[in-house]
Formats: sequence, structure tokens, C-alpha cells
Amino acid sequence: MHGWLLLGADELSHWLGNLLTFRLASCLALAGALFAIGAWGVLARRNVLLVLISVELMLNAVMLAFVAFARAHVNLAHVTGRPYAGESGQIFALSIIALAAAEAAVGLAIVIAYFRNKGSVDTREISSMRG
Amino acid sequence: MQLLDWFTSFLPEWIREPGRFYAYYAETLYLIPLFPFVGFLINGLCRKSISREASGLVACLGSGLACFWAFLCFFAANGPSEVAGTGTDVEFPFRALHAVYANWIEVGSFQCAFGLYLDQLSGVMTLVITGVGTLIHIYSMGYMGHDKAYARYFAYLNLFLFAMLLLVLGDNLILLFVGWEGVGLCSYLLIGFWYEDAAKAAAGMKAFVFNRVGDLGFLLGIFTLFAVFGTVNFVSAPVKVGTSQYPAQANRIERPDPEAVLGAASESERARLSEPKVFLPAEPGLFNYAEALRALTAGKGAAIGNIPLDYNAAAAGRGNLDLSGNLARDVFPNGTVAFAVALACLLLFVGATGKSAQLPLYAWLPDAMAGPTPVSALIHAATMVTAGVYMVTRLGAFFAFSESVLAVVGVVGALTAIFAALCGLTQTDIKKVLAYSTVSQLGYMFLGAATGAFGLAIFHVVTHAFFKALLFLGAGSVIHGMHEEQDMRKMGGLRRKMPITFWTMLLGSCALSGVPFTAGWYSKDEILGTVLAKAESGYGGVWWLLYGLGIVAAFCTAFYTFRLMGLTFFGSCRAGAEKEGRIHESPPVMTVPLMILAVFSLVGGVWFGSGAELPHFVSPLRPSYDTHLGHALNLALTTLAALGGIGLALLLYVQGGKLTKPEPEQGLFYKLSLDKFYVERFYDQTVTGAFRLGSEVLHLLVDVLLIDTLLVYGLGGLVRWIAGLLRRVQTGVVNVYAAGIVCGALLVLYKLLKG
Amino acid sequence: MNWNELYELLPVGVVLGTALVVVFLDLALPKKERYVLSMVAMGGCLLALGALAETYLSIAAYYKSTPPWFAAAGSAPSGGFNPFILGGAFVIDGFGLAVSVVALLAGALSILSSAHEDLDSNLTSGEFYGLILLGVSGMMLLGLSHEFLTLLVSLEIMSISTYILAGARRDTPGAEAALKYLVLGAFSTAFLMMGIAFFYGATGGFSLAPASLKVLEQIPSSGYLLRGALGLLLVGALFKVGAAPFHFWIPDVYQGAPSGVTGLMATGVKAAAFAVLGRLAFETFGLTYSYDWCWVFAAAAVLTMAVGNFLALKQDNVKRMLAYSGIAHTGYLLLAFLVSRNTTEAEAAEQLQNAAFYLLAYGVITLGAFGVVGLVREDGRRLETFDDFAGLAKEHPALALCMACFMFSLAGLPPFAGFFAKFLVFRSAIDAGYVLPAVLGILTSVASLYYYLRVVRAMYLDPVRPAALGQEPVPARCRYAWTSNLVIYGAGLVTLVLGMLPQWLTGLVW
Amino acid sequence: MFYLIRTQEAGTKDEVHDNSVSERARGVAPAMEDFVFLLAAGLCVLSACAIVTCKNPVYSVILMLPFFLGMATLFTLLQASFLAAMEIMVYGGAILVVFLFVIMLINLRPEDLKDDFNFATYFTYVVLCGLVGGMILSFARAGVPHDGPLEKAFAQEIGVLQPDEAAPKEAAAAEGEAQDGASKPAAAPAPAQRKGRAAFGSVGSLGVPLFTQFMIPFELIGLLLTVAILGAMVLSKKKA
Repeated sequence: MHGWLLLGADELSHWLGNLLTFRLASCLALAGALFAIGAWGVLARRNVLLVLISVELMLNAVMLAFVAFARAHVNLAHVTGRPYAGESGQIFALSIIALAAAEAAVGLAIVIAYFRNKGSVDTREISSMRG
Repeated sequence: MQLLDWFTSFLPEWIREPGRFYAYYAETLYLIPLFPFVGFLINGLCRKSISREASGLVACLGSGLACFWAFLCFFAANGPSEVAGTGTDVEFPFRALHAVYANWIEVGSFQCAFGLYLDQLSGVMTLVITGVGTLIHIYSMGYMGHDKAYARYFAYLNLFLFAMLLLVLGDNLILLFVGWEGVGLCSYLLIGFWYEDAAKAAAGMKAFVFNRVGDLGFLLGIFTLFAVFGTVNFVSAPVKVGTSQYPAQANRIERPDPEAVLGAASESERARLSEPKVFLPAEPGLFNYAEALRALTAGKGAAIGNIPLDYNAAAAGRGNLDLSGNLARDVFPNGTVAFAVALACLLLFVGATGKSAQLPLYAWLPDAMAGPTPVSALIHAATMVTAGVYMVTRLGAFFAFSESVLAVVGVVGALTAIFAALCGLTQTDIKKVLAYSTVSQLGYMFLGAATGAFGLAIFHVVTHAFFKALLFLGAGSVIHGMHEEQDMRKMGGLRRKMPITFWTMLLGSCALSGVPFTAGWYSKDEILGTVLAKAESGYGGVWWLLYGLGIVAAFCTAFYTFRLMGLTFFGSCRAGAEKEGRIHESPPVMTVPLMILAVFSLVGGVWFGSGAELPHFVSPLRPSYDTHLGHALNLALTTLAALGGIGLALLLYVQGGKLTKPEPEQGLFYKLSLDKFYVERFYDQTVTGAFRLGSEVLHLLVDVLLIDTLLVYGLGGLVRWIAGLLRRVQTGVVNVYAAGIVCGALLVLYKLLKG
Repeated sequence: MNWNELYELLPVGVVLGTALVVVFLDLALPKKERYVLSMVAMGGCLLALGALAETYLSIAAYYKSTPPWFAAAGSAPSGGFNPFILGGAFVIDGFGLAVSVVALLAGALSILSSAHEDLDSNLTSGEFYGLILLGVSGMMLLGLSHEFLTLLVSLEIMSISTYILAGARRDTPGAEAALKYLVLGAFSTAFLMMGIAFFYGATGGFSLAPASLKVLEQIPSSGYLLRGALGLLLVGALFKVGAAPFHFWIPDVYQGAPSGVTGLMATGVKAAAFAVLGRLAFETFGLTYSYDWCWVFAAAAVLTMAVGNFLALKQDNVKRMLAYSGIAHTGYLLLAFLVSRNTTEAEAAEQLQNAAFYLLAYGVITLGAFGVVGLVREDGRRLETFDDFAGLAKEHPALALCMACFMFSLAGLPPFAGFFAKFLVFRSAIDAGYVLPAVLGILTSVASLYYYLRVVRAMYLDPVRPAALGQEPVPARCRYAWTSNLVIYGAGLVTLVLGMLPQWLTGLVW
Repeated sequence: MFYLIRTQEAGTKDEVHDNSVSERARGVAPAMEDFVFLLAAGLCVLSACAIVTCKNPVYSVILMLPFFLGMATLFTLLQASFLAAMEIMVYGGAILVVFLFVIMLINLRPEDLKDDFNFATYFTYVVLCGLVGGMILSFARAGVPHDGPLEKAFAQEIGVLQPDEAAPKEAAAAEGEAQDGASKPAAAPAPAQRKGRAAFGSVGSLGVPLFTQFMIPFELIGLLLTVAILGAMVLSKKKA
């Protein structure tokens, strides 16, 4: 098992060196980082619109992971024995775009509906139900 | 006779010749308990709306129809058996009715069906219960006429009949136990019928508690029997559920062929050949096992000896006796059948002492007189309290295996008989006298059962039911006439005002005292005679002692009975002039049952043959010694005791009938007797006191400390505290919720990453 | 791909068609005739139920001895029938069909119990019924999905419909509920999608069939990817079923949404989400997966039962209490999904049957309970606290009796359906070797009696609630509507019948 | 180990060919690839951080544009050119605009935009999310080792930047095989696969599976969009 967070100095440079080249692992690392940044936004922002935008960031991170894996799997089709092993990842990413669009549309509609009632988009104020 | 034929020819055939409708009656056995149950339902559900007349009529119909059907079933069964070797006696042919209506409990190897079984024993008991019960129902219509909870009373009474019939007719121990608890419940309800009176409610509670102690033993006894034999059924099931195509299947016993035995080569070979072979039916019941054990041990002397529990293998060569109770090997790994059976019987007898008010659990019965007098007559004299005797007789085949168990039963019975008789000598409450008398007579019944002649006990149950019910109902009539006065010191001279009550009660008293040729004389004389015969046959000196106690108790019985008569009916009235004028004879609805019961008390013994037939009819078991009935010495002693007691009482209470203070003697014995030998006070001091202390300690430890402090306040408080914390997390803010999701995800992922 | 296999999805097609019909019918109908819409929608649901029965019977014919409860690899049916239709996108098996039945019932009953709302409100419009039907179709597809792409899209169809339905009344609590539901749902779906990405990286495909994992023999290192996938997928699925610590949204959303929609969410959505969980637990990462991960379920179950029951104790709002009780029931249901490595396929099928019975029983009870809560109102104002239920039994004895039935059943008292359902679930947990969670479940379910009985006590023992200002007792406060009453009485009857004769259902289906 | 299998399989045709492709891939444009990747990744991370931390939501929405551009660049690098186009068109063209529109519609006043900065809470959130990212990273690093098959498979296609360049070669080889007869049928890649490899990431390569194998989910996405449209209608209707 590769360690995480606990990396020696030598390993760190090696690891960073690997990450800074265009590789599958570095793409996944980027995806993980973007995912984390998106999650950070969801956790930290009080503006609901920004929370929704942060969710979009997370979805983009997922898409990145999908496409990176797709590129690897297009060459592994004879191992996994799947038709369209690579294309299916890209199609999934494409579907995610559609889902994100639908979610954003509905989300914004709900935000507007709430804003019409209460005139606020602050999550601290959208908390009449609790306990 | 031809006239009788002409009359009966109008009756339908199934009444005229019930024997021809044997199968029909077997399948409709359930009607006997059903009638009173329906009465209970009607009276119980409509107790608010039903009128008094209708309520009494429904109850009496429920009881009367049950009696009618019981007679029909009994006569249907009374005939030569079609199946050979059903365990019935050739002298008294009887085809037991048996019907299984439904599979009731099936848990693992434990199987118990809902079936009813009417053989000689349960048949006689059913007739007594329904017959006496009906008379008491009728009587109650008069006695309870002014009570406001009329329908409730009759509902309880019918429910009692239902439970008692279930107890008697059930074909397995579990059903018997259900009935046993049912009658206990009804007894509790009826003792505390006037529950507004705290003392009466307490008496009900007392009866309940004493019975629970006994029930524990009873249950343990049932478990033990199940552990040994793997069944709780009395008899093997009929071939098909829901029908009674065949009566209970019996063992097939192959007696040894004498010629083969004689022709055997060696001594061991001869011993092997001379033993009988027993073949059990497919689903053997307890009776089958008992019979098989008897047959297998018949040649080995009186006691059954030590049969090892792994008898299976040994029995395989000689028959297919199967003692494969699942628990047998676990519970009695090194024991013997004899030991296990003896243990079970002792435990069962503990239950019997509770229900039948024997020493040391007798104390509830005198207090039970708090209930209405007809209830005392029915439940606490004629039927329920004899359930213990019935149960001992039902399982008599097991009790008979151990002379030690029988001796225990006998000692307890005789001690109870003499103790209660002594207590009864000085009681002033008319019902209390009769209550102690009942306890005493129950002691006689157990003494009779202890001789091994179980039918004798039932014979006494039957005759006792007649005369004790009569006496109680008579006492009730007196109380009714005296307007709820129970103290005999305030009575006197009633024989002119209540002649019917006086004459019927006189007959009942004669029967109770054992005046020759009355019903009580037959049964009591036979019990004592059998004890004497047993003593003579060398079963140990204790039997001589028991016989002596029995004779003394008989003397006391005669004395207190006629003391009661003297104080109540002779001399001058001590009720006071104002009250004296209102004394009246009871209405016919009450006196007619009295007269019927009086007839039975007088001729009941004779009617059942010379007093010898009923016991043998009820129980095919015979003592293994020569009973030598009609023993001259016994005859002389019992007659002497009875007449002596009567004479002394007459001398003291009828001659001195003018005395205003009827009890001049205040000696030591008198005080002892009046205070019931301080037994109850002893109970209060020791048992109850210890219980109070223990419960106080437990209350502090368990209730206050464990439950209240730790569980309710401690655990509950902890839960509330945690819930409060969780509620604070539930802030209603989306970001916090998302943080919760992230934390959960972290936990899951971390654990998965670590392996 | 054999397009004839689309016939197996006929029930879903019926629901979708009804949805379109309802939406367009709304344009043609005058407002007064709107009740027709609910009848049409109901009719569509019934038709779809019939089609489901037809599908079940047609596939049951292929399984002579064992019903097609669990079409995992290795237990494929004989007789030439392939349960994996449309190139493995969907699977037609008993579990999926049972979940579809629950979803359809939930949809039908929530349509019925919304049918009496104001004609002006959104809750009687064609779009509303259409969205319910579309959501139901999403639930059905989710129950039958056997591939991650269809699973995700079905999940989104279901989720987005319910986000909208939760806010359909367009009042503040509704919009708040919808907003919270949407934000958290999208957030958790991101985790789910990341999990699917990892799964794809590990296996190169989306199939839920355990055969996917055979790739591990050739690419051993991707086992770690698969573990990550498992963890992220579980996060997403546990969020949807509302297991702790992913349960936070449930009380707020259930409280804010209209009662009929809450019933739909508590039953249909939950059943569909449990279908995902069941497929993951018993098929993909189930019997053939070498890594023993079931402690996640065990831990989540224990935590969920504790949180749900503890927090339900402190509620004053009946609807919110029911939401927390729903969380607790999620915990009990998770017990049915505990697979051990020794679990055989037959045992797994039995566990899924137990779970299906629980879902159905719980669904019926919950719909009835939310139906009652939805009826109690005054001057258009919703009354939801325990005090508002005080003395209800005197005013509406039949409704109160039904509510008491539901409460006893939720508490798991015999002879109601809840008892048998709980019994089955606890037994399957004990059979799988998880005794401690089962014992804790029994203990917490005893504790739950406290708050369920509060409702009964309020209805039967408390005096009639005094009016806010005066001393006069408040007169009738239930809006009577025969459609809602039909749902409630029917649910009460089913609760009782299923409790007394559970074999009526078990014998019918398995 | 997988790599060996792969080369052996390839070697049956031409042992040097595969290596040469790989070598060429490393040799021809390694620095360029890495440079572009680093640039795009940096752009994404920085703009994402800015989106998340920016006080004014309008800035956040505007900053989404460089983020999407960076993502599109990454997709192009990963040979998903069609997806890159979609990213720009749908995200940049539609979603971003809708967000912007809604923000304008809401028209928040400056006092509504106050985010009270609580260091402890903020720090906790950063740590939590960092841990999530670290977890994902750890799984990825453990599952995709440096010389593992996935990484190798990823690297092998690096050189095929111009699909047109490789396609005629393989097509010619296939034609040659066809002329040879069935001498080495096992070694020849299936025509569909070959075609797919040739146009990987293009519209053509995605279109065929999208309308064959993934027809059902594709249609379901249509259903999803119907739901969204219906929902927007329900939610945005004026109150009666």
C-alpha cells in the first residue's frame, strides 16, 4: 500500500516529479484535487448559488477521471474484453454534462422559488427546519 | 316397565340408545364444555343489557345442557369395548370417548393437540360437576336474587364450569393445566366477587398466591414427566385428527407362554422367556408408558425397581418400549425411571396440595368463604378443590410406582384431615366450620388415594360433593333466612322456622359424620378400611398411625357437624327479637336443590352399588394387597367414632340448648383450635415476614437503584443527552449537512483504504 | 441488442405514457375537472401494476422450482430466458419487480392522497402528477438497472423529480426542503459518480454483474481502485437511503415537503435506493468479492438505528418524528443487507425477500401515516405537532384507529405487519452472524415504542386540544377527502392483514 | 507483466513497431505534452480555488470560464476532442450563462454577500476536503502504479496525436493481411476496434456506441431533460 500524506523527502520529489508529467495518475490527482476544491466550496460557501457552482466543479472532476480512464481503457479492451471500453467512459462523461445541466436548471429554478418567498439565498437563513 | 318403554319410545333414538351413536358422541364431546362457555359469553358480553331472569335462565341452560350431554356421552360410552385390551376392566366395560379436534402446540419435539377424553374417571367427574353444578346454578337464582351484579356472577359461574370441564376432559397435561389455571382464576374472581370489601378482595388474593405456589410444583412435575417420556398426552391419539374412529389405542401385551417357559433350557433362558412383551402404539401416551412399565415390572415384586433410563436397548429384544423422551438423558443422566417418576409425582402432588388445600398450603380455603355461599358450595367444596384428587387419580399409575410417594401422600392427607377437623371444632362462623370440614375431607380423599386404591378417593369425592354441597347450600339458606348472619352464636332454634333446611341439612350432617348407610359412611368407611388393610399387609407402621388419625378425625368430624346442627337449629333463638321475626324459610328455587342433594346424600352410596363398584369402575388400578373390605374392626371403630361424636355433640349443644353462652370452656386446647393452632400466624411471622424483608431489599436494590436510578434516569438521561447533542448537529444549514456527508465518506474510505 | 426485450419494460412504458397523457390532458381540461387527472394517473398506475404482474408471470414460467428472486451470476434461469435484457442494461428479476411494485404503489397512493388538495395549488396539476409518474418510472428503472450508466440516469430521473415535487407547493418550507434536498443530493451524487469512475477505471465497464470483477485477475493493482469505488458508491447509496451519518437531509426534507410527496419519498425513493444497495451488496460486491466490507453496513445500521430513534424521542412535530422513525427503519432494513462471506445464493435470495417484504410493509404503513398527517389541518394551516393530535380519537375515531394501527406497526408490535417485517430482518441478520446489531436493533425498537405511543396517547388520552386563544375546544380539524381516506383505510387494512397473514404475501410471491 | 503480453502480441506482427511508437511518443513531444498539461491543470486548480473563495458571485461565475477552458484543454490532451467541444458549448455556453443570469436576476446587495469568516470552521472544512482529496489520490496511486498496466496503456497512445497519421498505416496493414489470406487472422485486430482506435475521441467513435450499446441511457437522458423542463414549469409558475 502506498502511503498517503506521510511521504519522505526523497519520495516527495519523486512523487511530485511523477505528478507533474502527463500521466494517468497525475490526471487522477488533478481530478481528486478539483473534487476536493469543489467539496470545499460546498462546505464553506453560504451562498446557495456558489454551492451549486461548487457541485459543478466536482462533476467536472469526475468527468476528468472518466476521460483519463477512458484513454487507458481504450488500449485495454482486449484485456477487459469489453466492446467500446474506451468510448463508454467518454459517453459517461457526456451523460454527466447532461445530468449537470438538468440539475443546474432545476436547482436554479428552486433557488428562484425560494428567493421569491424569502428574499435570501444564504444557507444560514435557509434553515427554518432544524433539530 | 312396558310403560317406561312406551314413554321412551317417543324420544329420539340418539337419546334412547346412545350406545349406538358412539362415534357421534365421541366427536361431539366438545359440546359439554361449550354449553357453559356460550352461557359465559352471553352473560359476559351482555351483562349490562340482559335481564335478571334471562341471565339466570341462560346460565342454568348452559349448565343443564352440559349435564344432559354429559349423561348422553357417558351412557354412549358405557358398554363393552370393541377393541381388545384397551386397559378397561372386564367387570365394568366402558369404551372411552376420545376426540382430537386440532393440533394445538407444536414446538420441536413437543406436540400437544386439543383433544378431549372421556373415560370412567373423567366421565364420573363430569357427571358430578355438571349435575351438582346445575343444582347450584338453580339455587343461585334464588340466593343471588338481590345482588346487583347478577349477570356477572352467572358469567363467572359458567366460566368456572367451562374451565373445570376442560380440566377434567382434557386429554393431555397441558389442557389439564389450562383448566387448572382457569378454575383458579374463576375462584379468585368469585371469592373477591364483592370486591368493594377489602377483606374479601384480600381473601381472593390469598387464594391466588397460595395456588401459585402449588402451580409451580405442578408445572415442574409436568416438565419432569415430559422430560422422561417425551409426551404430555394421556393416551395415544386416535388414528385420524378430528375423528374418534378408534378409542385410545392400548398397548398390546403378550403374556409368556407357560409351556415355553417350562420347556426352557436354562434358568436365564427361563427368566427371559417369562417376561411379558409390551408393544406400544404409534404415538404412546403417558398411560401407555405406565401400563408398559407395570407389565414389565409385574413379575419383579411389588415395587417397580430400578429400571435404567437407557431401557430402550434392553427393551428392544422384548418389546418396543421406547422411553426416548428427548430430555431424558440430559436431565436424568444417571437416574432411573423410578426415581424420575417419583420426583415428578412429588412435584405434581405439591400442585395438588395447593389446589386441594392440603397442609401446608391449606390456609386459603377457609378464607375463600368470603365469596357467595353457592360459590363455596360449588367451587370450594364440591368441584374445584377436588381437582388435586382428580389429578392424582388421573396419574395414579405413576403414583402407584413408589410406595414412598404414596406414603407421603397418605401422611399429608391424614395430617390434614385431623388438623382441619380439630380446627373445625371451635369455629363460630357456620361457613368456616364447613370450610375446615372440607379441608379435612379432602385429607381423607388423599389418604384414600395413598392406599393405592385411587377409585376410593374419587368415590369420596362424589359422595362428598353431594353432602358438602348440601351442607353449604343449607348454610346458605340459613344465612339467607337470617339476613346475612353467619355467626352461629347468634342463631339457634331455627328448626321450626326453616324445617326443610333443617331436615335436609340433618341428612347431610349424618352423611358427613358417617352415620351407617349414608353416602359418607360408605366412602369414608372404605377409605379407613383400606388403610387398615394396608397396615395389616405390612407396609410399615406408619399406616397404623394414619389409621388411628383417621378414626380420631372421624370422631371430630361427627362432633363438629352436630355442634353446628345444635347451635344452629336447636335451643332458643339468640338473634334478638327484632331479627327473629324476619327469619323465614327459603323459596322453593333454593329448597328443591337441597332436597335433591339430600336424597343423593342419603342413598348415594347405595345407589352406586354396595359402595364397592364405583371405585373399581373409576380406576382399574387395584392395590397389590388384599383390601379385605368390610373389615369388622374397622366397621366397629368407624361407627363408634361417628356415633360417639354425634352423641357428645348432642349432649353438649342440644341438651344444653337453653344456654346463651354456648362456649363455656376456655381451655388451652379450645384456644389452640380456635386460633387454628397458630399456623397462619406462624406463616405471617416467618414466610410472609421473610418475603416482606426480601422484597424490601429487592425493591431498594433492583427498583430504586438499578431500574430507577441506573436505567431510567441513567440510561434514559444518557439517551436524552446524546439526542440533545445530535440535535445540535442538526442545525438546518446545508453546509453542515454536507460536512456530515464528508465525514461519513472519510470514515468509510479510510477504513477501506486501511484494509 | 435485441429490441424485442423492450417488451419486458412495458410497465415502465405504461407509466411514462400515462405521465405524458396526464401532462397534456391538463392543458385540455378546465380547472374544475382536474380530479380526472388524478383518476387517469391512478389508472395508469393500476395498468402498470397489471403489466408488472404479467411480466412476473411470464418470467416465473421460466423458473420452475425457484422463483427468480435473485438473478446473480450463477443462478441464471434455465429455459433459454435471459434476465439481463437490452445488452445487460436492465435485469428482470423478482427483487427488481418487487421494488417496482413498491414504487408503483407509493406513486398511486401519493397521487390519491394529493387529489383532494386545492384546485389552485400545484398539487392537483397535471405537471405534478406527471412528475410523480416520471419519478415512479425512475424508481422502477433504478430497481431494474444492471449497469451504472442506466443506474445513474434512472437515479437522476427519480431524484430530480422528487426535488421538484418537494418544492411543488412553492411555499417557504417546501422550497427550503427542495433546496436542501437538491444541494445535498447533487453533492452525494458527485461521490457516487466518482465511485463509478473508479469502478470504470478498475474494470473498464459499467456492468453490475460480478463477472466485471474478473478483470482483477489480469490487472491486480486495480483492486485498490475497486475498493475506492466501493467506498464512494456506498456513500452515494447510503445517502439516498438515509443512513447515518448521511441522514441529515431526511427530517428537514420530509417535514417541508407536502405529505403525499413525503410518503412517496419515504417509500418509493427509499425502496429504489435500497434496490441499488441490494444490487451492490449482493451482486457486484457480494458473494464472489473477496474483500469483506459488510462492516460498513453493520456500523451504518447500528449508527442509523441509534440516531433515528434517539432523535425521534425529542421531536414535537409528528411529521418530523416520522422522518426520524424512517431513518431508524433504514437502520433495521440495512440489517437485511448484511452478507457474510459464507452466504449462499439461496440465503442471499431469502435476505432480499425479507428486505422486499419489509419495504412493502413499511411502505404501506408509512404512506398511511403520512396520509393521516396530511389530513390534519385547520384553515389551510397544517397542524403537525403532537398537541395538534390531542383528542383526535373523539372527533375522527376511524382515522385515529388507523393511525394507532400504523404506530403500533411501526413500533413492531404483533399482530401488525411491522412485527413480522422486523422479525424477518432481525432473523436474517442473526443468520448472517451479526448478532450484536440485531440485538441493538431489538433494543432500540423497544425504545421506539415510547415516541410511537406518544401519538396514540395524544389521540386517545389527551383532552381535546383547546383553541389557541379561547377555551372552546376546536371542532373538526381533518379535511375530509374520500381519496385520502381510501388510502388510509386501505393501508390500515393491509397492515393488519399482512401482520396476521404474512403468508398471504409471502405465499403469493415466493 | 501485462506490458510483456502486450508487446508479444504486437510483436507477432512487428516487434519493433510498438516500441518505436512508444519511443516516438516519448521522444517527439514529451515536453510539450507535460507543459500543456501543467498549464491546463494549473489554470483549473487556480480558477477553481478562485471560484470557491471569491466574495462576489459574479466574479465566481465569470471565473468558471477559464476553468472550463482548462478542462477542455485537458480533454483535448486526453484525446476527447468531442467532449472538449461539449464542455465549452454546454458548460461555457449554457450553464455558465444561466448561472450568471440567475445571479443578475437575484441582484444581491453587497450586505447580502457577507461571508462571516470563522477561521476554525474554515480550517476544518479545508482539512476535511483535503482529506477527501487525499483519499481519492491514495486510491488512485495505489490502483494505478507507476509501471502498472493502466499507466502503460495510458502512455501507449501518447504518440497518436494525429489519428489520421496512424489510421492509413493500420488500414494498409489490414488490407495487406486481407490479401495474404487467412494466414494470421488471430493477430489482426477486429475491424470495428481498429476503426474505433483510429478515431478515438472523435464524434464518429462516440456516435456508434452512443446509438447502439448506449441507446437506452441516451434515451433516458432525454427523459431526464423532460423532467427538468416540467420541473422548471412547475417551480417557476406564478403563485395563484
